[in-house]
Amino acid sequence: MLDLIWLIPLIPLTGVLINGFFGRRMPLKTVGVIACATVLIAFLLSVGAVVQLAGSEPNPDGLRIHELSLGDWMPLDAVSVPWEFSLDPLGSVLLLVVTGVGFLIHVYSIGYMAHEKDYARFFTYLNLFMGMMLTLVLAGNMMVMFVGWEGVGLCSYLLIGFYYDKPFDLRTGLTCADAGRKAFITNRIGDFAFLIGVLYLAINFGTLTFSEISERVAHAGPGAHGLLVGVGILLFLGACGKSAQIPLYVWLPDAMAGPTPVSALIHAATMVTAGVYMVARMSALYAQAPEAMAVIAAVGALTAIFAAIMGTAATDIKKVLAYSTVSQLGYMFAACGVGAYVAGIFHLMTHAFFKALLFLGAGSVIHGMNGEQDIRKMGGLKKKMPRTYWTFLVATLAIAGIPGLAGFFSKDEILWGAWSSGNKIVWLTLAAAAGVTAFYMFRLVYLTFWGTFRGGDEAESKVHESNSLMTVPLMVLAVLAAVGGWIGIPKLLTFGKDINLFHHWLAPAISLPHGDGHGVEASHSAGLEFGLMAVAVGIAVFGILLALHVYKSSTLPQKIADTLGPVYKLVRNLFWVDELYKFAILKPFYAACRGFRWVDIHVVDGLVNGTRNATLGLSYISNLHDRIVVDGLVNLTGWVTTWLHRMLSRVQTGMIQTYLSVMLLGVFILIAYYTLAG
Amino acid sequence: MLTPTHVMIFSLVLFGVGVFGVLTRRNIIIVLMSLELILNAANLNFVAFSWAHPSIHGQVFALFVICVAAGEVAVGLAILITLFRNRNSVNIDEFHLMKG
Amino acid sequence: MTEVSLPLFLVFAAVGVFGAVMMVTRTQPVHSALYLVLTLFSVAAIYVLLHAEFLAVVQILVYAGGIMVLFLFVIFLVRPPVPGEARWHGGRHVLLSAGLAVILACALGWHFLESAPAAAGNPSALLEGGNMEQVSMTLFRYYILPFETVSILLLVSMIGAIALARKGEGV
Amino acid sequence: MNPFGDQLLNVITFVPLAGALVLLLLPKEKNELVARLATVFAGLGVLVSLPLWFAWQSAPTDGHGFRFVFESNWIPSIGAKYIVGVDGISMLLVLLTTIMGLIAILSSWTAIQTRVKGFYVFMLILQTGMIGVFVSLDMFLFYIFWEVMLVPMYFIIGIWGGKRKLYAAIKFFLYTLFGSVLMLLGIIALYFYHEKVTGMFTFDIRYLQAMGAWSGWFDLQCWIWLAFFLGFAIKVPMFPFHTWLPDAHVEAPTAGSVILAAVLLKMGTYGFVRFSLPMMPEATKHYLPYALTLCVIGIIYGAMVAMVQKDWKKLVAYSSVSHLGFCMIGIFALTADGITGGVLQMLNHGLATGALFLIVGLVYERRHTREISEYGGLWKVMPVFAVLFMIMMLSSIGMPGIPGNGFIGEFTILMGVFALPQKFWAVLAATGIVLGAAYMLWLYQRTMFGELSNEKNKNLKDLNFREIATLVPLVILSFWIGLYPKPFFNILAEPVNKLVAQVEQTWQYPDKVGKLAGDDVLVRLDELEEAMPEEGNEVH
Repeated sequence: MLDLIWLIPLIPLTGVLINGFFGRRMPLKTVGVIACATVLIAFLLSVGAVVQLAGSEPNPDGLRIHELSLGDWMPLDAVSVPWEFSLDPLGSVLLLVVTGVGFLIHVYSIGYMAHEKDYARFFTYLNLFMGMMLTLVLAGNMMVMFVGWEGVGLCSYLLIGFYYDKPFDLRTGLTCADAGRKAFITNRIGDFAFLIGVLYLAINFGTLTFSEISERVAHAGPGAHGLLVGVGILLFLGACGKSAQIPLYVWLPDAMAGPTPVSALIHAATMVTAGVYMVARMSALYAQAPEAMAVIAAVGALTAIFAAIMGTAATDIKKVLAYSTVSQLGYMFAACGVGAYVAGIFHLMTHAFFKALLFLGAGSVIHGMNGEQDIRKMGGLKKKMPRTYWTFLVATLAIAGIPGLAGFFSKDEILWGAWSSGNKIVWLTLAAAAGVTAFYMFRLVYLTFWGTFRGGDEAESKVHESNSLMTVPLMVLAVLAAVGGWIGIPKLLTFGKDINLFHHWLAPAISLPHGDGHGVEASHSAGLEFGLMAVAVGIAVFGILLALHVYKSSTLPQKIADTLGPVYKLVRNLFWVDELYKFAILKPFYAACRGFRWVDIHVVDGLVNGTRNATLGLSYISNLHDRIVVDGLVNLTGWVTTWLHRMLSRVQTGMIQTYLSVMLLGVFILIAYYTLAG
Repeated sequence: MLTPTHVMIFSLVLFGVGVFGVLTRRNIIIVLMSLELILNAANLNFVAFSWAHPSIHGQVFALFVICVAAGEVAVGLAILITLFRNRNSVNIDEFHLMKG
Repeated sequence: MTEVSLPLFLVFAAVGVFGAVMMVTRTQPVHSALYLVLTLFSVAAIYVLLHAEFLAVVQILVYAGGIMVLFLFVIFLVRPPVPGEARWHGGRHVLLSAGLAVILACALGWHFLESAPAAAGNPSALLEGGNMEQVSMTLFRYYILPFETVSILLLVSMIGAIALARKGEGV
Repeated sequence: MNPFGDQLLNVITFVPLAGALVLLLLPKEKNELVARLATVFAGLGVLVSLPLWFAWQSAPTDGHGFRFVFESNWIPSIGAKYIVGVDGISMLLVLLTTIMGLIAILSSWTAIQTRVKGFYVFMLILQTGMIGVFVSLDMFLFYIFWEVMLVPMYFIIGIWGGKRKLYAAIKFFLYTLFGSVLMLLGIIALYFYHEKVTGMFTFDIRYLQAMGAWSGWFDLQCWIWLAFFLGFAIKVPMFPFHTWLPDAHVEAPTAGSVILAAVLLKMGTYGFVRFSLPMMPEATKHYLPYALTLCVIGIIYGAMVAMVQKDWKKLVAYSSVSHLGFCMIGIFALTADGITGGVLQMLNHGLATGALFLIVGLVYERRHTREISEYGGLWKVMPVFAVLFMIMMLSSIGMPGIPGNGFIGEFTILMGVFALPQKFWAVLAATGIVLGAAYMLWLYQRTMFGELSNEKNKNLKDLNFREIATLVPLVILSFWIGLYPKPFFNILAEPVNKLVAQVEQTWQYPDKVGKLAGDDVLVRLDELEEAMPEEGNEVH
């Protein structure tokens, strides 16, 4: 089955073909079933492949990896790029998450999209996304990964713009199509850097296959250090685009323009984590470039706190979750940056569970509210939508880091990793972000499910719980969000027994900086670790209590907002980053474009037309010259000739003998001349 | 003693008379005859030099001249007959269509 | 022979000049033609003196016998001149023409007489094997192409003459 | 495999011309028959060109890498011969030409309603001219085909064009003629210099390419290179010689635009590959920084100007400027990857931009306007059209995998350019990828997305079978090149490696060149003799 891993991406793509060609003529149910079935098959294949991988013999480095080449794709001179797929522990985690969560979301979508006209189009895109995401995960080299990388970007673009004729954000005037384009272009900017990094790698190491890169980078020697740092940062910039990190995070909040299952699948669970996955994949490279890792840690931590703060003021249920996603992605990057890759990937997995659940829950709320997304118009939905509420609450507790739930284990591992790597500032930032996260998540829960309904009676009467096609996936995900963390339980909590399956499974796929003893494994003292864990939980609980306290009162939030004044305004307007980009980059860019167009018409083409006009002018002058000077000369010749003719025609008597006389006279003159001349 | 100079002088006289006739007579027939005179003058010179050098080539040339003269006379006279038929005259000054 | 020839030459020359002058000055073309024949005969005689016997014979046969007969035919074909009709162009023209003829002849004489060979060479070269044979050998050895050309020329003039003189349309 | 033997290229070249002659015999008013018959002949052209691909591996080469060579005396007094032959580069371009020619003719069935017969006759003559340019191995013959091509295109724009057709046609004609006259000067200079050194008057490209190995004619080489450069750069078109292109594209009928974009623009790039680089490598290297600068400016500038166009066709035209800048920068990288990528990108651009012009043509036929603001929300009424447009747009912006051909070209080019010691060329060129996505998506959004607000668009018909049939081959080819480009790489490897070797022959001796400059006589006689083919080509 391991040799069939290339089939895993292809199966959803067959779904694309079937639904793409015939979807409009098929019954809705068939479309949905085909779409889900392909993903399910992919999931089963994945499980089989992972099981087989687990049972295979590890290579001398202790790594279980299966590589597969389907033949040449781009046999270039500098580097030959085959169609390569590979499966290793790192990929297997993603593989299972993507297919598993993906399948649940597909099922959910059947219910969620039931009323949509473009049902087939939606599932076509969704299947295409699955195919591309699985290509990305299973890629054996950077270019195959890039196919998936760009492909998921494309699907993201298409799905964000799914309601291509609808407006999205009235404040900024953005339409759904605009949001999709924004996502794509922002991603492209990241990809630009990514591609440059790939070029550097290819030129300097002559390969793009992950395993070979790891090997050659490890033996690159100190001369390549600067290069590796540069490449590391360039690749990370690509990851920034895909995973919505500062400075390229701006597209993700707007990506909420897409249907909610899309937000859950693409913009929470899978695609946005591709950047983290890529960084983890390149861990061998980053091991040689600690400076690049420092950059990653810094950016990740900064994004985590920054996005979390923005999440506190958002009023759109999905946007809150979007900022939360950005923030959590920051966590993962920070983990990678401090060398706690396993923790990062662990968090990636748990985050996929609880964030998908949150989004799907939000989708259920929106569905039940008949499209309303503003949390200020919700409240008290606990009773109306109990299943949604309870699952949502589990996810909220998980993301807040309440012990026992999935998010707790992963978040704690990251924090411990940050502390033990010596990056105390990173730890502090992440811990603060955890508190803010707890605050805005409970703010969300409070405003949505607790308290009283604020949307008016008429709207209230229409609120309804979603059908089981939607709630069953919620429940499955809730279970995962609750217990999914236990496979990565730290040694500390198992009384010294090392049953951290996740860590054992993943660690061989990761390379850490040499002589760097501060990986997650190196625990200085159990007491310190336990203390830090307690601090983190304490911060989270403080955030929760603060939120409960603030939003219990109906006036306090407004009062706080007034007190904070400009600060609140700043947060409310998302630090004016979009506006900054608009005025600092987009406006000048468009102005330059228009300037170039002006130059093109008036200068470049102007020169051409100027040449034409000059030629025409010269022609006019030359025409005048012709008529006056040249024609004048011709006419003058004519006049002279006429005059001469008049003079000379008198000589022509018509008498042959006269002519003869003259001729003979000429003969005489000639003879005389020759005689005299000698 | 007969020298080429004598012959040349004689031919010059014939030439001069011929030229005079060509230039002055109105009757085309006589003009043509004067032309023959000029040609004979030329032939005399050929023969004289042929005799003086001595070389037979001069005589051959004279022969050619006689042939050309015969052709010329034939055509000239044919033209003359045509002219006469049209104009009923052989006076050269009645044919001045080339007057400018 | 050379001793004898000078007086003979002078006699023939005198006859020739006389005939030429008479030819030019006669009113009636018939008379002119007869005087021309006289001149041609004297020229033929001079040819004989100059060892050009063949040419002399041709002169008589072609000129006196052929060309002159042609002239006479034409003279009889066309209207004879009305008596009293002007023989010449205007008097001034005659004078000018006479002057021109004289100075032209003088110029030619002046130019060429100087360079004329002082005396004849040995004429035996012309006579070896007979003059006629000499002429024909030269003609057919060196001048065969001009010879043929001239025959074409004669043919052409003959056809031309017939075409021109023929009565009828298209002339 | 190849039923025509060594006549194959003659058949390929002159089948369209024969078709034109047959069309001339038809009565004027039978428009439908004319269109169908023209399509049949164009299809026949594709069929006879297929042996190029299928018999490629088995065909023998002539020792210079050319296959299917046919040689015959033509004008012996000046040494001009009728020689045709193809290497991997020109073979692919010939196939592109025949296929795009068929598609262009197929797309004109309903678009052309006036003077139908003349149109198809011109299209077929144009086809012969274009194929002739690619297969000529004699510069004299090449020049003749080069000019032959110009005339039908002039008429196609000038007769069946839009509102400002005369302006555009004359601009096109004069501009390119100006370039080709300079090129002619270059050809003549090469011809005489070759004679001066070897004593042999010849226009045979294979002989003239040996000149690249000579040293000691650097100064002359530079002048000739500049003459060629202007000729080809105008054709490509490279910044700043591009302004004829938007006008010509906008005014030309759809089929004209398709041919113009897909094939005619390739003439310039092909010229660089076939002449400038192998014959004048030293001059190429001398002017390299300037040429690369123009390429980069073209990429960025073309994209930025495209960004703010209001006219659909003009936007695509400017995108051509940008994409051709990409092709050229790859070629001027002078590395194997760069040149391979440049040639591949020529094909990709032909497919993608050809398809984009077809797409504009399809809506233009329905609405008779090219103003982007007139459209919007077309996805609702024309979903099939929208999907095909999407795929070709993705091809144009270099999306890997879907369909991926543009990406293959761009990546290969970037890889080639990146091998240069100065990395900034590649970095600057790569910005084109971002900008390309920006203007193309913006175009797509404005036309396909949004509300279907314009009343006139509400009843637009989706594509019919014939229209789909014009686009689908391009989509399939795009996917093929995008997912399995190996055959193309294999075909290109041989000519490209030969070209790189030719260019690098004197690469090592730049200062030696300087010292020998001005020395007119042959310096490296031994190398010259090796480079010369066995049989002489003396003029009698």
